[in-house]
Amino acid sequence: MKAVVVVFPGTNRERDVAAAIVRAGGKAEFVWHDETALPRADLIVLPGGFAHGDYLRCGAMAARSAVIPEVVRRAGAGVPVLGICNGFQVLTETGLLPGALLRNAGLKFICRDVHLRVETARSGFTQAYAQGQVLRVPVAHHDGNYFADADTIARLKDADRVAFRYCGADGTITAAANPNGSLENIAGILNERRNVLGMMPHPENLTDPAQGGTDGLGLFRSLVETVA
Amino acid sequence: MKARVHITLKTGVLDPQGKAIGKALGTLGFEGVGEVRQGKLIEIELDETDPARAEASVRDMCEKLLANTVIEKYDVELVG
Amino acid sequence: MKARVHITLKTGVLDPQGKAIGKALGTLGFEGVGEVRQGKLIEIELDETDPARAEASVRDMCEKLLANTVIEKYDVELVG
Amino acid sequence: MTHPRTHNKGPGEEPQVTVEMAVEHGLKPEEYEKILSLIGRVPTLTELGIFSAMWNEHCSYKSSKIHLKTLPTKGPQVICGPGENAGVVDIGDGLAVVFKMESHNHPSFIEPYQGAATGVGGILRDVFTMGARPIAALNALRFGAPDHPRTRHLVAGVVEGIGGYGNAFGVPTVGGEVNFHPRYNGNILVNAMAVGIAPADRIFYSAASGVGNPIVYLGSKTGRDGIHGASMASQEFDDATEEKRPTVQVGDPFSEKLLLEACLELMATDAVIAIQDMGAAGLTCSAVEMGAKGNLGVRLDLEHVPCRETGMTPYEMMLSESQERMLMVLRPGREQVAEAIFRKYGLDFAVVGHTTDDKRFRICMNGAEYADLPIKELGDEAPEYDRPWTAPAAPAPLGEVAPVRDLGEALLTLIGSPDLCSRRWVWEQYDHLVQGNTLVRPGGDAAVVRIEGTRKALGVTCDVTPRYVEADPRIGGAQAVAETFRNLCAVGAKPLAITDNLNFGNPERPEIMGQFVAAIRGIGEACSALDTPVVSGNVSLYNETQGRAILPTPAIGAVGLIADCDRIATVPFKAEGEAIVLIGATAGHLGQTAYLRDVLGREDGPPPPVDLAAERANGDFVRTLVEDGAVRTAHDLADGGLAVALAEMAMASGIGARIRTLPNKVPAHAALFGEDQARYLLCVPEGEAEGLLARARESGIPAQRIGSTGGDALTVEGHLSISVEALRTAHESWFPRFMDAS
Ligand SMILES: Nc1ncnc2c1ncn2[C@@H]1O[C@H](COP(=O)(O)OP(=O)(O)O)[C@@H](O)[C@H]1O
Ligand SMILES: [Mg+2]
Repeated sequence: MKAVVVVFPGTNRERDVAAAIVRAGGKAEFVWHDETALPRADLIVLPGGFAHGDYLRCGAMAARSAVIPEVVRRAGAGVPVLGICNGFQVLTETGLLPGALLRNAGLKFICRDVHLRVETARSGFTQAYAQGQVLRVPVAHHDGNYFADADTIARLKDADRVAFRYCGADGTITAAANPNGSLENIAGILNERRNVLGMMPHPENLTDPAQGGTDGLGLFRSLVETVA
Repeated sequence: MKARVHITLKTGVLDPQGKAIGKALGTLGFEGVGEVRQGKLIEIELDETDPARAEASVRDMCEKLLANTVIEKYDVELVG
Repeated sequence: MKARVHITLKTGVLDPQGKAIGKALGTLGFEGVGEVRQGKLIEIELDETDPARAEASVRDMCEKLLANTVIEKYDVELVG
Repeated sequence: MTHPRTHNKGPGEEPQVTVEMAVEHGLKPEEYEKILSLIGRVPTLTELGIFSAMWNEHCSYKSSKIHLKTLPTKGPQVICGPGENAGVVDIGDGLAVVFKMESHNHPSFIEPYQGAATGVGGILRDVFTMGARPIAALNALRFGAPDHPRTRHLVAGVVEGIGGYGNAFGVPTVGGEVNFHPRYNGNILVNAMAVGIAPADRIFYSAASGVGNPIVYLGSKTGRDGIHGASMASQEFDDATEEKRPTVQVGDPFSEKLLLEACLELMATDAVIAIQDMGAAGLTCSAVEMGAKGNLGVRLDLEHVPCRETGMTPYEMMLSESQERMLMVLRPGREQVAEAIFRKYGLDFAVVGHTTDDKRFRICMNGAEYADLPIKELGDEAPEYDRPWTAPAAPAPLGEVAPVRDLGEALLTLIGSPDLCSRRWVWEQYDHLVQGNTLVRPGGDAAVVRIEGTRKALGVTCDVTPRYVEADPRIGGAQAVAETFRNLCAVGAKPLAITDNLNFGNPERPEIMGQFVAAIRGIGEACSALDTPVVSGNVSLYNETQGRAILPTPAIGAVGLIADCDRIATVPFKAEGEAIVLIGATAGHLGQTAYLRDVLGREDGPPPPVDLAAERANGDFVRTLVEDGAVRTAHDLADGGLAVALAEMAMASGIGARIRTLPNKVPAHAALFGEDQARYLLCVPEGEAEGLLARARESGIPAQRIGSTGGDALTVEGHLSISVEALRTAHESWFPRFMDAS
């Protein structure tokens, strides 16, 4: 599987995600945000970081980059697009995913491990997991508070498009397990076609026993298997 | 010519910052404080001297970049 | 009564956000854009009905919490 | 200070310099006399500004130089010691680790968010200026008493500022310290450390070479930020400071991240001859240093300097402390290569001068000359003082200490106290995982970060116990180094070298100077004994408010090497039923302990003695066990002694412990809370305990089996039993509760 990782000025987790892709058996190539064409890719990744300093609104300026129209076109053609953290924010700003990510309810940046419940295994990103499986992966963000209007939330749920929810270690969805105030503990969502995933947590940072866990690896394995 | 853009969250969109400010004001002993909302103020110097054209251009900036109309609304004011 | 507070960086203080916004507007093809500064807009609902007292109270809020007077200045406007 | 704002009409428009103006610039009348005789005339205003920047304490180290010279700085591992932007140490595989710690105390007190943020920015720049990619950041923070009205605001702002900068820049902030003490009420300490990795044969230095080579300005534009911040850092605070306040510098981590990428990309070409970041007194210090180190002159033409504000004078440009800026000397003809890279990242790039052969420092603007000074003398002839000092009095012996009735209560008090409670509230605001190489996260002894592309990892830590230094500066200085050594050994890292950040009061007072001299002596002795030379550092003096000095705080940052990242020890108990072994001798020293202060309300007695030979032997022993794979659980004993260390291991794992034997001939409270140095706790599976003790005996290392892991409580038979849950609640509550209260 060959992934293209888009790098914006201020992106800072591009190497982390590339390493995770390699661990899962894929290859990764970086592309600078001002390219208007993309090489052939089985996966496009919008990685974590602070594109354009997160100034104005997280992801806002990155979503207006030269490379984005091509990302949107490829997504429309069915290429999987993964947005992690800042990448998720960019995806909502481009309109590829609905809703917005607001300032964390506690107002502080949060870096810690959280538990995620896999809400659907029905996607190229999550098929290596079982529905209901509980993962431990870190979050590291200031603006991860998922918001969308009631209709949108209903649509997401009806179409099984919520990919991950924040949960307790036993998989229960509680307010205490919600690190940032996201509506319905939503941590990640899919587009209608299920080939675009945006998620706040960082599966790429727990893909190696030395990092203290490998729960995040399944996501990248899923992608490698989908393509193979 | 200078434009002042106010960007605020639409009603119904949760405003964690405004909420926190409201709470902090209460703790500081300010009484009779109702809802607090936090928005952005963006001031832009423009070469354009025609007010109508200036305003149109700034509105365009809002639509294209400054505001996320999924959650935000904006108003434009020309000053000086 | 409602108060609108504008909080802006003092002149001379670097505004990285404004700088980045200005650059992004340029990239999007907007021409004739000079300096861009970003500030905060805070809207506060108040029970107080006396304008003078309302304004004094909001100024006090600015000094104590809303503005970081080391680098920011503020102005208060009463609306409605 | 009032800043004379002239318009750019030429040097003739600058006001005539007088001795009073020199004094306003922080120079002493006799220092001004020295300037007059050095240049044989009255300096121009721009020249006065340049002298004041070069000759203030912050840049010239005039009070500390002669003492710093006594520190050990050499070793086979050292590639570059103090004197450059950061120290460089060989770690094999063709790689070097580059690190330094620096203070941003005064700016952080004035504007905590921006002060701390720009402090982080400054130290990161020091590291990547040498050609290294930063892979870890740490911070040592000291605040006033928790109940002081400004403390909460300062803690909130400083922590947010450190996170705000480091998180966006993309460096994991993996460690540090936080202490509270009333002596920091009016003068907090914010010491930031950065660690980077570079190819050992591609280190970049600041000495210019070659005549007529272009000097280029890179990064962000120049504004009137922090004009005379460097001078401010060398003055005591008083009530008038508020008015004298210069424009606060605002950090832009986004520009810094771009500057990092652009610099590393350019350094991979052959274009760079020399590089220097613009820190305190930006353009002045960087340009003078590049020229003076290279035995060359420098001419700057300021009309080319990218400015953010209009009408900036040469005086202002030379003293501006705008952030995220660099100066480079390029190989002639490589300007286009460099400019293309910087433009790609949207950064400013301008040729602002060139090197000359006359060893003069010439500042021109639009053809008019504003300064013409001898460049070597600006640095070399800076005043150097051997300030009078008095030897610190020996601390009075500790009198009788009656034990408290409830040792369990005492333990709960300690682990829930401001200085020993969990710092989770702090480090959860720092992205400590970005880059994906954090193997041991904050909350343990040293943090561990993997070195990409190798099996190796680095242990990093920073430590000092100011109350020990206050009681006995020499022992306290040595103890700080010893504690970093211990934290590194506890994770299995071989200590390589240290950086120091010496925060003291007013050096013009002999008793403060005495503390400084003694602490340096202690640091030097420990560095020699433990083979950890000083490779970089920073001195921050005049940390006083209204004539009262801070606690002497020589913060030590240390880096150690782990050869195999699978062989690391960590704090949490790994399993039930493991044997717990105490390494090192316990005498039950109670003077200056956390127990004495936080439980008994006393701050007296001498600090624990530091036996450097024992530190060395015990540390080497523990590290060897970790390297051999014999031990995976280790924790050093520090504040709060044995009981606190046990509690930390239990809390980190959720597994309890039963302690059956305490070190004998020592009263129970002293055995549990005494802060004897050079001690560790290790755990091994039951069946391996005898072997471990035998190995210790053979090596002459004091070792004692004290109990076993297991259960859900920490029990010391006959003395205390507390559930791990209750320990955790006590440990985790203080910080969030303190910060949430208003
Ligand atoms: N300001 C800080 N930033 C990040 N981590 C911190 C900070 N302060 C303390 N820590 C972490 O909390 C843990 C406990 O700190 P400390 O009590 O000083 O440890 P030790 O006694 O082992 O030196 C360490 O892992 C340390 O790195
Ligand atoms: Mg320790």
